[in-house]
Amino acid sequence: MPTLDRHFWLVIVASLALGIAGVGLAVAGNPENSGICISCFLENSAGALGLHDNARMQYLRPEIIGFVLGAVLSAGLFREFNSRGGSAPLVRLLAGIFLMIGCGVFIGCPIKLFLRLTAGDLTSLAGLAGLVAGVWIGLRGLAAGIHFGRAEKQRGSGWWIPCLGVALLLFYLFRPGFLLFSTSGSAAQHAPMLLSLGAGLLLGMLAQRSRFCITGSIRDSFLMRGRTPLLWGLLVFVVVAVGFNLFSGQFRLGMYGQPGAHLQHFWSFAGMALVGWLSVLIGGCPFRQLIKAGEGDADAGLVVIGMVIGGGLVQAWGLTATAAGVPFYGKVATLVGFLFLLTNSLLWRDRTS
Amino acid sequence: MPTLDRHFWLVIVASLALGIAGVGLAVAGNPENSGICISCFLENSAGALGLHDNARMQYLRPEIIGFVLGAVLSAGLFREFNSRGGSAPLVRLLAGIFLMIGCGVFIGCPIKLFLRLTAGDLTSLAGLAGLVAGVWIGLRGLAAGIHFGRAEKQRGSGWWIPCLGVALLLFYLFRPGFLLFSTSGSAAQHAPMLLSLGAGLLLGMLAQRSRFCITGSIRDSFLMRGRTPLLWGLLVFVVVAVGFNLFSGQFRLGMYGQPGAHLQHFWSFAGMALVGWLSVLIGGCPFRQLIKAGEGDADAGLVVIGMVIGGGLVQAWGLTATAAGVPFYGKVATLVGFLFLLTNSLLWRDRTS
Amino acid sequence: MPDRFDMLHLVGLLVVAGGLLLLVLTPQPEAGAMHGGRLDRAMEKQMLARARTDFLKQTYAPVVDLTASGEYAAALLKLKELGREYPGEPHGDILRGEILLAQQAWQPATASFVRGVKGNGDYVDAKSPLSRYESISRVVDEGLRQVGAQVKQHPDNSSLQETMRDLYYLQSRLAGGCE
Amino acid sequence: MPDRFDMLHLVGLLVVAGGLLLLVLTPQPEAGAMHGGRLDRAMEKQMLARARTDFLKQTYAPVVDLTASGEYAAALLKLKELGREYPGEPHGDILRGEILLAQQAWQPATASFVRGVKGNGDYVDAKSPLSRYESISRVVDEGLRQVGAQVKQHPDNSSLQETMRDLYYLQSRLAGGCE
Repeated sequence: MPTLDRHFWLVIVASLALGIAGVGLAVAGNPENSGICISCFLENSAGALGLHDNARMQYLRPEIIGFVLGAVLSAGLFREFNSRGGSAPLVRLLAGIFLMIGCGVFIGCPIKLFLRLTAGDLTSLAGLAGLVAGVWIGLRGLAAGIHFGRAEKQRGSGWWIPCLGVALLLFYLFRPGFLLFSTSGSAAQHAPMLLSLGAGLLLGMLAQRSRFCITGSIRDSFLMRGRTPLLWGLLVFVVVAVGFNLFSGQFRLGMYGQPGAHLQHFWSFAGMALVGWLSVLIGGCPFRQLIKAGEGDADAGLVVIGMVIGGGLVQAWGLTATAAGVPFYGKVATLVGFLFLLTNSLLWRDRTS
Repeated sequence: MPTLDRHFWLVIVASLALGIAGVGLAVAGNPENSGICISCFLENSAGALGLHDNARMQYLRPEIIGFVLGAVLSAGLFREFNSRGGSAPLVRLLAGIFLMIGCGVFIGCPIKLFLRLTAGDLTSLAGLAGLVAGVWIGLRGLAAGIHFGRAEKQRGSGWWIPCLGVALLLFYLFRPGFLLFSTSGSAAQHAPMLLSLGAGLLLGMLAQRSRFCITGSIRDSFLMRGRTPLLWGLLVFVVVAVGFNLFSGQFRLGMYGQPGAHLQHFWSFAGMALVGWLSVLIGGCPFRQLIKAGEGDADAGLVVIGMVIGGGLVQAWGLTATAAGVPFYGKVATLVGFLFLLTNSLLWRDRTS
Repeated sequence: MPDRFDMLHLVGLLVVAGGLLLLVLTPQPEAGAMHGGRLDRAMEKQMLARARTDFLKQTYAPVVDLTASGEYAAALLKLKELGREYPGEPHGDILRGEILLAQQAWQPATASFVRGVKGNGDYVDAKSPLSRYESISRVVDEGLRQVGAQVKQHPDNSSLQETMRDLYYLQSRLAGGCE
Repeated sequence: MPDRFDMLHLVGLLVVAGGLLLLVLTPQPEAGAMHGGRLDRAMEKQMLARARTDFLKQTYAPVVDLTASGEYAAALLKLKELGREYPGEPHGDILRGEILLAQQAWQPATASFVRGVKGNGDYVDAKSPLSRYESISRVVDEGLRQVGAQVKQHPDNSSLQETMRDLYYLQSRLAGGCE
């Protein structure tokens, strides 16, 4: 058992809220099993900004804006905003693109992995195995001395992602003519505006306070066995989500005919392994990167921008898996992602110690 | 007169080549007055990658690939490749986006400004005045202590833009199904493949050796009056381009009915002022940023990625001017660009000295 | 202490912000349909989608008529002809699927629906003007029952297994989720 | 000296690179028109463009026929009717321009061509199937001569000046350059 201090209870509350919102937003109108999914939402948002032209995947998801601005608010209130940057910025940007490729090949970010699992989608088990394996490999790398260099205090860097968040909020509220909104497809499914935005803000604040992170939970479980609050948070999240899915009739156990899933288990494994490995090296899962960017971390901000670009590219290039399976170029991109990781592991290893 | 050393003659040769290629590639098939235009080419390339859906502006311009890879080759041959990064990365990425906005509002990068001017397009004079004014303001800022922080040696950063260049070259040669190529509009106009690629490689190598830079030429002229080789290079470029334009019958003096030009002189001035100011603060015009990225400068690499994103956004959001003038959101974006510059000038000023 | 440089920049910020406000508040002559030459993009997209739907309806009307009057062979022939003119058009696959379904040819019907849905996801949308949600649901429900039973009898039949995969694909698409 | 960690990563690089090579060299069953569910994008775009052109030709055929037989008033009426159904469609503006041109109404013809070209640049393309390069060139040459002379006589006439601006716009577009 971990110590039952303030941080423990913060994690539990954040996980509870995430579980309720993750299922609840889908009940309220978001796509099936996608009440919260960073990668789906970023693909939708990139499409709304015109960065891809899949007319069924264009919607500026207010949850994303809420996550960033919620973290800004919370970090501001509790004096944890810290403008910093300069740690392997270009590599992080590219890592953001590959995060989206890995998520696209699996169909969903690590949060959605658990939402799929708790709705009875057994195909997500391959992804879970991949995620755990990826985190484990990443941890071995960190232990062997891979380090992207220390971030420095940069007074002028950390404010720009919060500014972009405000700009996107203005876009969402005033809807300039160039924004695209799908009228069909999964991007046309969305919970009521204020509910989405409010849930995003609340979760952003809670996640900033509690440092909630899916890959971080798995990493800490490896490092500290059961003594990390994050693992308990993950368990709470799973239990709440299963309960809510059963209650709302969205639970359907099985391997076939699941929404937003495919049967190429090897590639589900590989996609999530890529995400897990990348996340450990850059210090957090896609969701956590949004929160850190809101706290003034310009390096996480570059990951976020990379994820937005990635959201455009995976759709524009057709890299994302569909129910029919993983497309050829999606497989190629996943393998290129592993080459990227292996090369960086060699390049950034500190051999002095 | 500057000293007539080896560097002087390198600059003269590079300028000569740039003048010939700048007019010659338009004669060979590139759009009118756009034999070389970094912003047009990046807008075309962003479109080819699917980052905007203007079906008349999608072509992966091999000149761009040539510039980067030529610089890599030359820097490798002469042992000037130096992997570095970490100087205000996120700000540079955003600066890249605003560079494309300024260029879009004027219609063309600083190189195309001179190509338009040397083809007799008098509307470009407003842009020239803006560019000079922008460089002057930027210089005053540098003198007052604005500094984006020193770049550090980062072994794993500088290789990724060269890798992206190689990837794009493979894309260009093998044309995967997701690449888009316009069949109409200015992106359907292009010089023969190998000519474009060869000219790009050659110019990339010469520009790397000579440090050719449009805004750098103007900056050095302010700083050193006539003693800088870059100013003489710029003059050679102008003389050669005027001569070639006259010779090939492309010279047509006038204010009206010019290709790719508009009559809103205030906004031509403002767009190029934005570009000049930004370029001085980030150390080089859009062309120079491509070359520096090829030399291993990951910070310039982030500017390049910012310019690619910007190339997508200016088209997707309709920010670029057309012959009809500057659209509303283009004006808004230009003013936001000045807000960005003014804020950064205050944030990044070193007040200790 | 802000010096002259800082003051100049603060004044600059105020001036530019004021200009921005002025610009935004001034009514735009070009407002409405046009933004600097390109149509308002949302409207442009709508127009295209609408033109496309109308075009499909016009072009494939003979097929629909022939199918309605039970002349399946003639309808399939007409589809083949249109397929040469518009290769890969998913609407043709969907109509072919409906004809094959009417002829009780489960396996080719399913395959044809799969091609159509892969080409254009609007067919599994409940709300789209192109929607075939109802008929595809029927294919899946009936198909899983019938073909499922056959697969149990002939577990080695690879073409039956492929049809099962197709049916699972359609079931997945009908179930929704992020694509 | 590379240690065990480095060796593992080098082996990993080789294995993944080998896998990539194998993947690229294996013939893809889904190759050709389909890539993972979406049509090959270039083909998809071509299809859409072609469907659009065909649709425009079909839909606006009555207007073209009426214009050809000199029934300009009826043609303009039909255009108005179609404009209600497809608001902002640039093809209508181009056809209206041609009718007005045939009626020697320079100023409204020019304005109509400008709207059409702003909506779709293909009309000033020499090669496009929708090209009106020839007729727009004629408008510009004639217009600059005629309206230019009128402007010299009435330098204060703002509507003439606007037409001059429109003509310069069309001239600029015909001259090409990066858009």
